[in-house]
Amino acid sequence: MPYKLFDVDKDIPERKKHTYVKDNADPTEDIPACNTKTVPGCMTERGCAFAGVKGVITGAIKDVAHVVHSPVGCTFYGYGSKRYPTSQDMPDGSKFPIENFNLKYIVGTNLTESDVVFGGMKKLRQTILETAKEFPEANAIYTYSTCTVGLIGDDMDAVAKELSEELGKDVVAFNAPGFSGPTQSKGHHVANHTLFDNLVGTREPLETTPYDVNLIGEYNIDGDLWVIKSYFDEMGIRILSSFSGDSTHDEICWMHRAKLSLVRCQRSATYIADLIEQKYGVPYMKVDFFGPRYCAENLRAVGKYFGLEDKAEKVIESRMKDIKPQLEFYKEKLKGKKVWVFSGGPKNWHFPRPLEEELGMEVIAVSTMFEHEDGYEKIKERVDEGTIIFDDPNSLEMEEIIEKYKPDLMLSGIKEKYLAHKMGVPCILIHSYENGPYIGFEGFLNLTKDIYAAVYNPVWNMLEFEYETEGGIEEMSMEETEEEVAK
Amino acid sequence: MPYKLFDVDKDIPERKKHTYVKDNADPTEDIPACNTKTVPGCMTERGCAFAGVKGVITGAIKDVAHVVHSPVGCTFYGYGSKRYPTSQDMPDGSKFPIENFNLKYIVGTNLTESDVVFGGMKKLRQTILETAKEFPEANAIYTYSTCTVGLIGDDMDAVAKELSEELGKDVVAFNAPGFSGPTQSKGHHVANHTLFDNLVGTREPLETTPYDVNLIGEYNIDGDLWVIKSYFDEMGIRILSSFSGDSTHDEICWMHRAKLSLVRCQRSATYIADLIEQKYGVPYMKVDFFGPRYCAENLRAVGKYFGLEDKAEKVIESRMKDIKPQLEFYKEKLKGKKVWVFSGGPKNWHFPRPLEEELGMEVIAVSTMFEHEDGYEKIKERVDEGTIIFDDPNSLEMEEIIEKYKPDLMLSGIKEKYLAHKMGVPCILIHSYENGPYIGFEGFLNLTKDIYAAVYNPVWNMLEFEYETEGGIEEMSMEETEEEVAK
Amino acid sequence: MIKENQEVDGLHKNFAVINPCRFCQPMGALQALLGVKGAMPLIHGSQGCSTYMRFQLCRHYREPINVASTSMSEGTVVYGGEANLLKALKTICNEYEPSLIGVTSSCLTETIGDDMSAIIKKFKESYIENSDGKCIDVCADVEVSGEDADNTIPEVSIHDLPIIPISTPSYAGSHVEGYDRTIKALVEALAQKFSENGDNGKVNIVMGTVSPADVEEIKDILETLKCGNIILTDTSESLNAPSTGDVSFFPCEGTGLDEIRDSANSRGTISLCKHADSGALLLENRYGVPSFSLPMPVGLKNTDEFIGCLTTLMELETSKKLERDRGILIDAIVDAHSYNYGRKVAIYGDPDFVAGMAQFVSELGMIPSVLCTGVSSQRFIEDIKCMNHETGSEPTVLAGGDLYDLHENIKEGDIELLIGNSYGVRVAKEENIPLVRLGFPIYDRLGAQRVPVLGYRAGTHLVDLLTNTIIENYYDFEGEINVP
Amino acid sequence: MIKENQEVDGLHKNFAVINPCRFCQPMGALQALLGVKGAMPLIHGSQGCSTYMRFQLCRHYREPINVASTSMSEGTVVYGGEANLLKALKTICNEYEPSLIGVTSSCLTETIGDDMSAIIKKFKESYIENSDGKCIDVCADVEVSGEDADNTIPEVSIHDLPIIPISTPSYAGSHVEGYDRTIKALVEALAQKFSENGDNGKVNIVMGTVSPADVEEIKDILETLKCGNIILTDTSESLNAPSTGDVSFFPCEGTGLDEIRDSANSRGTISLCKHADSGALLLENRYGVPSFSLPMPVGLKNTDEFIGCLTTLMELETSKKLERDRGILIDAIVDAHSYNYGRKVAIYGDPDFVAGMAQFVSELGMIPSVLCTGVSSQRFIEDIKCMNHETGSEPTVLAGGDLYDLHENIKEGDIELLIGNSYGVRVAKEENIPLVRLGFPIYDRLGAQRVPVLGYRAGTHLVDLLTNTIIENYYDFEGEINVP
Repeated sequence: MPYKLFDVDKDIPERKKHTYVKDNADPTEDIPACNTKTVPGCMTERGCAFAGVKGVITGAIKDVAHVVHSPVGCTFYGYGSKRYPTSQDMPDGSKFPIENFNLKYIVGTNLTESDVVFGGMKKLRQTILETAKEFPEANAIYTYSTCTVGLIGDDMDAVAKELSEELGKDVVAFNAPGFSGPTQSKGHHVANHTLFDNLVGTREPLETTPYDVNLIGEYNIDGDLWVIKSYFDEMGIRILSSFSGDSTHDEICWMHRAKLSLVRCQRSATYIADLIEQKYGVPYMKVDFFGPRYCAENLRAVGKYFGLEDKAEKVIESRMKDIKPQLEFYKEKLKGKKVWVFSGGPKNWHFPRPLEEELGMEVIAVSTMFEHEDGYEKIKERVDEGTIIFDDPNSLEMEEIIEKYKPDLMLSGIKEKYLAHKMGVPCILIHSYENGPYIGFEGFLNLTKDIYAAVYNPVWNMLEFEYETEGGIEEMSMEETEEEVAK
Repeated sequence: MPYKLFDVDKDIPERKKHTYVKDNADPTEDIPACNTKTVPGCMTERGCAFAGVKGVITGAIKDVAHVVHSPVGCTFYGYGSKRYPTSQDMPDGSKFPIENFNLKYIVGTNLTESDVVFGGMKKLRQTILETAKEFPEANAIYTYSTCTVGLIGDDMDAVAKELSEELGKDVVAFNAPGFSGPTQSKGHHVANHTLFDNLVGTREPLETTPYDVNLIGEYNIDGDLWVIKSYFDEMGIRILSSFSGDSTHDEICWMHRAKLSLVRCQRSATYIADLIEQKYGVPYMKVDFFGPRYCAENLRAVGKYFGLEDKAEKVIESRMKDIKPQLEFYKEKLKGKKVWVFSGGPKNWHFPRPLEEELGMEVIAVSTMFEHEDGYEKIKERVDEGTIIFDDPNSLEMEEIIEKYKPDLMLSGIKEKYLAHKMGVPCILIHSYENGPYIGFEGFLNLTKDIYAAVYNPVWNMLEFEYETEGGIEEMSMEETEEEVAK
Repeated sequence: MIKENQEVDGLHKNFAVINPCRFCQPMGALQALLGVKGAMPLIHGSQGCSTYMRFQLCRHYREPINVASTSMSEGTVVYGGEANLLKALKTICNEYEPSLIGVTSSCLTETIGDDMSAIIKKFKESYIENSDGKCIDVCADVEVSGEDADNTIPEVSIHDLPIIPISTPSYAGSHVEGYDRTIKALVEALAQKFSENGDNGKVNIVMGTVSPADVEEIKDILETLKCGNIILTDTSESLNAPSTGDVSFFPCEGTGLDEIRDSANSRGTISLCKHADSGALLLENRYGVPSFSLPMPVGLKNTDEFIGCLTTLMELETSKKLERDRGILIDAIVDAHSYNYGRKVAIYGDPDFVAGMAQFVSELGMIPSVLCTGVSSQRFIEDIKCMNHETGSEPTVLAGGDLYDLHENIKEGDIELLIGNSYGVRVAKEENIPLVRLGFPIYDRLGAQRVPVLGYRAGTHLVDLLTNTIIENYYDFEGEINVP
Repeated sequence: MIKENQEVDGLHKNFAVINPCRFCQPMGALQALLGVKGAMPLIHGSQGCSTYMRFQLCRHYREPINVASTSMSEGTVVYGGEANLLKALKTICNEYEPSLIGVTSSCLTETIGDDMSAIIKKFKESYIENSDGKCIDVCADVEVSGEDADNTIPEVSIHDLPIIPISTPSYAGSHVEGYDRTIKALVEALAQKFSENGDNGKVNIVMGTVSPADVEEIKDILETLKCGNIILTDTSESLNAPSTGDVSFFPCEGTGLDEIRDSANSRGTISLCKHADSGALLLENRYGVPSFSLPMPVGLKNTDEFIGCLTTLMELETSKKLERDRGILIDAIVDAHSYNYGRKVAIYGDPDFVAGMAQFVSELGMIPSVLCTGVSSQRFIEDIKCMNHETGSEPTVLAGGDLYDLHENIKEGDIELLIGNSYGVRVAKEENIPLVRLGFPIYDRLGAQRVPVLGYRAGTHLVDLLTNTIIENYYDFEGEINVP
C-alpha cells in the first residue's frame, strides 16, 4: 500500500490518494493523485489561474502594460508580484525608459456592481485606451480576465482585437478567470497558448545567428536568468528570446526563429516549446540548471548540440573550481540533516538530488501544489525509498509532517515559512529566494549558504529559557562574601 | 536705583549689581557688572577659556590639526564643537583633501596620573609627531593647554617651537587653561594674541588686490560667512583673510596685507584687528550684518570705503526686494510678541533693534554670559527703557524671568533651550542656529521664519487637555439612539 | 482641493485604476476575524482569493495566517456554490474545530448569487450528529468509510457553532467596508442583552484596521484607567505571536465569543475608526448601547478626544501615567518642532488613518499636502474639510484615488515626506522623498505588527520616527545638528 | 585579535588619542547623580567642566540639565579650592535646597590636591544655623546684609543634608569609573542596616550608564515579576520628563534617599554593568548583601541570565508576560535571520554595552568583527574572550581604543553595520556603512532617551531596528523583498 492517510486526515479520506511513500518496488505509475480539485475547506497553498498567467509568466516581461479586468482586489493582488527584476536593455540596443517597469505598475478596470449587471466591456475599452495614453512607452498591452469577468461573459478577445488596430500596438487578452482549473497551472497553460496563438511568428528578429536559443520557463527570479546568460555568453550561445524572464514583447513574437528551445521550468512552459516545435520545427530540450551536476550535464548537452563542447567544459571548470572547496565545507556541516521540499512544481525534482549528493542531506518529504503526473514521475525517480511525496498539502498535514518527521529544514514559500518558524524549523524561500540567485554553480552555493545559516541559526539553541545556577548562586555568592569579609 | 535683585537671589545679594533695568535718565556708565568671576555654586551658563580658544576661534580653520594637551575629557568636549562648516577650497585654488577636516578630528595627549606627577611635555611632543604623521595634509598643528597642564607647568611654547623646526610646519601653542579668566572670553583674547604673535606677518599672499579685506570675527556658523562673501563678491570686494570661518592657516599668516579689516564679532576678535592696525597700519571698521538695516548700513559703509557705493546699493536693493514683502507678513504676525535675547556676547546688541523694527517684537530682556563693558554699553544703547539687562544669569534667574515677564520667545543656546521648552516658551538657538544662516538679508528672513514657526507652534494651543462635551455627550448620543430606534 | 475619483477633471484618467490604494472587502473581513479567538475565516470563492490575501497578511505580519476557501472551480460555478460551501463547512468543522466560522463571500459567489445564509442554515439543519460528533451526511458527493471515523469530540458542538455569513462582494467598496460589515455581522449574530438594564461596566472599542501594537496600546490605556473593555476585535496577540514550538490554525488569543455576546451589555461603544461603526450603531439601535464614532486617536487632539469621550462615558478620572505620557508627547513635539515645521507631507492609506495622521502632522507643524485614500468616502472628505478649517491647511485630497494619482499629485508639489504602506516605495524612490512605512501592507521591513500609532505614548515614538526621518534626509550636516 | 591601546604594534599610534571614545570621570558621576531624586551635582573645578558636560547631556536628552560648579579660576587655584567649595555649598544650600549634594572632583582640583571630605566637614562643622535656617558665616568673603534674609526654611536642614564627596580625577579612568565610584559613594554614605537580619524583600539593581528607557524596561520587568526593588540610580523619569509648564533644577523623580539608605537591607544587588559593581561589593562586604555582576541584559542569553539570577535570588516564578516577550523575541530573531546572518558588525561604546551588544548580534547570526571601547578593561577583554569561545567569532578588540583606531580597523574589514553613538557618523559616512545610533551621546537624532536595549521586549525592537537597517541598506530591490 504505497498510499498513506495522514492522521489528521481521518475525516477527509479522499486525501489519501494524494500521499505516496516511495517504494522502489512500486510500478512507475504509482504516484500521488494530482492536478485535481482541492477539497473545499482544506487549507490549500494553491493559487488561482489568474496568478498563473500574470504572476508567473507575463509579469516578467519588461515592456508591457498589464490591465487586469477585475474588481479592485485582483488588481491589487496582482501588483508587485514575483521578484523578477528586469534590465532596461532592449533587443535593438536601446534602453527601456522605466526601470523595472514590470514591477512598478498594474492597471485595473475597477469593476463595480453596475459593471457586473451591465457588462464591463466598455470600461475595459476605456481603461486600455487610458493605459495606452499613460504609458506610451509600453510596447504592448496585456489584459486579463478574472472570476467576475468569466461569469459576466465579457468578450475580451473582441476588445483586444479592436484596440490592437486602433492603437497600432498589440493588445492581448488572457482568458483565465481565477476559478479555471484546479490550480494556477491552468493559468500557465492559458498563457502559453495565448502568447503562442497571438504573437509567435508575428515579428522577425533584427538579426539571427547559428547559436540562437529560446530560453523557456526561466523567469529570472532574483536574477537566475542572468546567471545562465553569463554561461551562454561565455559559450557563444545567444538567448534570442527569453520566455519570459527579463524578456520583451518582441522577443515572444520571434521565438519561431531560434535554432533550439531550452525548457527550464517544464511545468509552466513546455506547452509553448511543443507548439513552436510543432508549427515551426524548432526542436526543444528540457534542461535543469539547479545543482552543479545537473547544471554541468545540461551545459554539456547544450554545448554538444551546437558543437561547443569545449566552451561548455571551460565554463563548468572555472565555476567548479570556485565553489567546490566551499561546498565540501558545508557538506561536512549539513550531512544527515533532514529536509522537506515544498515547491510549486519542478523545483521539487530539481533540488532533492543536489541536496543529497552535494550536501549530504536527507530529503524526507517532497510536496507540490500544482505539479502534474509527469512531474511526480520525475520527483519519484529522484528521491530515495521511504520519501513521502504528497500533493497539495493542507496546513494540518504540514503540521503533522513537521511533528512526526522533524525535518531540520523546509524549502517552501512565504505562506508556509512562518508556520515552520513557529514550530522551530528553519525555512528557506524557494519560489523567490532568500539571498539568490540559486541557479547554476554560484547560485547553488548561495542556496547552500542560506541553508547552512538557517540550520545553524544560533537561536535554535536558545529556544528554552536556561539558567545555570552552578550549584546555587546564593550559596556561592555568600561564601565569597564571607571570605571577603573575613580578610 | 537702576539695579535689581531677582527674588530668587536674596541669598546671593552680590548678583544685584549684575542686573540692570534700563532707564533713559541713567548715565552711560550705568551697566551691569560683568566679566567678573561667577559666584561659586551659581548655575552659570559660562564656559571656560579653552572653549574660547578652540571652540570659538581656531576650530573654524579648515586645514589645521588640533592637539589638546589634556586628560581625555577636554579632548572629547573639544571634539565636534561649533557648527562651522568649511569648504575644501584653498587660497591657491587647490582642494583640501578632507571635507570638514576642522569638525572631523581632534587629537589629545590623554594625560594620566603619572603625567600629572612627572610632567607631560614628552607626551605632548610624541603626540604632535604622531599627529603630523597621521595627518600629513594638515598645514599646521595647534596645541592647547588645559587646566591640568596649566597647573603642572608644561612649557608648551618650547615644545611648539622645537617641533615647528623639526616638522617644517607651524606648531602653535595656545596657553589658556580652563581656569583662566572668568569666562571663555579670556580664551578669545589668548587666541587673538597667540595667532597675531606667532603667525601674522609670516607669509605673503599669492596676490593682492586693492579690494582686499580681512573679515574678522566671522566664524561661518551655518554658513553665515558665505552669505557675506556673496555680497562682497558682487561688490568686487575680496576676503583676503577670514578670521576664522572657513579660513586656512596661511590666511591668518598674511592678514597684515589687507587694505581694511572688518570686525564682525567685536567681543571675540577686535583684539587682533587692533594689533594689526597698530603694527601694520591696516585700519579696521566694526561691522554688523544682522538685520536688514544694519546690514545695508554696513555694506554701504564698506562700499564707501572702497568707492563701491553703487555696487553696495545694488546688492541691498536686490536682496530687499526679495525679503521685504515676506518680512511684512511676518511683522503683522509677530507684532508685540515679547522676546528675551540671551547670547554669548555681541548678538545681544545685534538683534534687539532688528527684532523690534522689522518684526515689531518687544525685547523685554537681554542677557549675556561673557560680554564686557563696551558690549553692555552697546546693548543698553539699543534697547528700550525698562528692558532688563543682566549678566551671567543663573538658572533660577532664568526661571524667574520667564515666570514673571512671560516672554513669547527666547533666543539662546541649547543648554537653556530645554528649560524654556519645559516652561512652555519656544526657544530659537542663536549661537548655532535652527535653520540658518541668520546673517544678512536672507539670513534675517530665515531667523524670522524660525521665530514665526516657534511662536505659532500649534502645540502651544494644546498644552492643556481639553475635551468639549457640548452639553454632555452621553445625553446627546442617547437621544439620537432613541430617535433611531423610534423610526 | 478635493479630487474624487472619476468625478474631477484634474485627474489624468477617469477609468483606469493604476496601482490601487485599497483592497477588496474580504480582506477587511479577514482583518477583523483574525482578532476573534478561535475563529476560522472561510472565503466562499475561488481559492486564489484566500491565497492572495494570506500572502499579503503573512508577509506583513510574518505570522502563519490561515484562511479556508471553498475552492470554487469551473464545474461548480455553473451549478452554484452550495455543494462547495457545505463541503467546506464540513471539512472545517471536522478538521479544525474552530469556535466560530466567518464565511465571507467574494466577487465570484456574489455574482452567481449564492444565498450563504440559506446554505449555512441547510448545513445546520441537515447536519446529523453521529455518534462521534462529526457531520458526515450533508455532502452527498463524499463517501465516508468506517475506518475513517474518529472519536475526537469537537470542542464546540456543531449545533452551537456560530457560522456567520458576511456579505463582502469584492466589486463594491473596499476592505474598510469589509471590516465594518464583519464587526457588524459578529455583533449582530452574537450580541445578547443579558438583562433589561444590565450594564457590564465595560466599554466596547471597535479598533478598525490597525496594527496589533495599536490594539496593545489601547488596551494599555484602558488598563491604566482601570476600564473594563471588550475589544472588537483584538489582534494584539494573534498577529504578533511568540515562537513557542507550536502552531495554531486560528487565533489562539483575541476577543472571546463571550465577550462579543456581552457587548450588548456595555456602557457604550467607541469606534476608533469612523468607517467601521456599523456594529456600534447596531448595538445602539438594537440594545441601546450608545455609540461614539471618533477620529483615529493619533497624536494629541485625537487622543484627547478619545480619552475625553472614554472618561466621560465611563465616569473615570484620567491616570497619572496617561498625563505623564501626554506631557512627554508635548515635550517631544516641542523639541522636534524646528526640524518639522513647514514640511510638506503626503499621506495615503485607509481613510481614518489618513485623516488621523493628517491631524497629527499638523500638530507637528507640518503641512499635510496630499492626502490619498482608495476609498471614496464623503465622511473622509468631511473630516479633512473640518481639519482644514481648524489648521488652515489646504491639502489636495484624493478620495477614491490610487497610488498613480498620488504620484501625479506629488510631482506637482514639493513633498518632503511620504507616509503610507510599502507600495509607496516606488513613488518615494522616483521622487527621492523619504517614506515612513505605516499602514498595511508593509512587506519590505520587519516588525510592522509592532509599530503602534495610537495614543500618546505611540505618538511620542511617532514624533521621534518622523522627525528622525526628516533629520536623516534634510539636516545631516556631517551628522551634527545644533552644536552651539 | 585583542589590541589594547599603547600596547600593541598593530596600532598606528602609541600616544595620541584621536576622537576619543570615552568621557572623563565626572561625566559618569553626573549620569549616576541625575537618577537620584533631589540630588544636585557639584563639580569642584573650572566651570568649563560643568558647562561642557551639561552641553553633552542636554543635547542627548533634550532636557534641561543642572550641574553646579565651584567656578575655580586663576586666583583661587593658587590658594586651593577651599573657599570656592565652601561658597558653592552655601550658594546651593540656600538657593536650590536640594536633598543631596554630590561633590565631584576634577583634574584641576585633584591636581591641586584639595581634600574635599575635609572641606565638606568644615562646611558642616562651621556651619551656623541662623534663625532662618540659612548658612551665612562660613564664607568669610561674603557680606550679607539684613535685607537679604529670607524666611523660607529649606526642606532639608543643612545639618542633615548629605553632602557626598566623590573623587573623580579626570586624568584617570573614564566616565565608567566615575559612575561606579558615584554609586559606591552613595551607598557608602547612606546605606544603613536597619536590623541585624533585616530583609526588605527587595533587590538592588545597579543600572550602569544606560538610557532612561532601559531603566523603565527593567522596572517593567520587575513589576511584572512583582519584585520589590531599589534602582541605583533611576533616571527613567528625570531624563525623559514631560512638559508640564514647570521646571525642576534637580531630578524631581528618581531613586529616593530612603531607598539608597534601605539598600543595605535588600536581599541582593544585581549590577547590570560589571564595571559598576563597586557599590554592590561594598554592600556585600559591609552588610552581607550578596552581589551579582551580570552582563548587560541585551538580547536572549544575557536577559536569561538576568532573569535567572533575579528569580533564583528572589525566589520568584517567571511571569507569563515575560515568557511571551521572550517568545516574541525568538520569533523576531528567527524571521530576521536570513537578512542578518553573516553580517559583520562593528560596535563601540562603554565596555558593558559593547560586550552585551556583541553577544546579541551573535545571537542574530551576525559576526561581531570590531569591538572598541575607550576603557582599557581586562574585565571587558575577558568577557569578549569568553563570548568568542562560545560563539566562535574572533573580533578585533580595541580596549582603550578611540574612534580613529575604530576607523582604521574598519577600513581593513568588510563591516556592514556600525553600532554606537553619534560620533561614529563620520566613520559611517566615509566608509558608507549604516550606523545604528545607540549609546551616549546621540545628538543628531531625537528621542535617544526613549530607545531601550535591555530585556526581551527591547530586544525585539532592537532586532527590528538592526534588521530594518540591514534591509534598507542591502536588500532594497525596488522596495520588494521575498515576494514569492
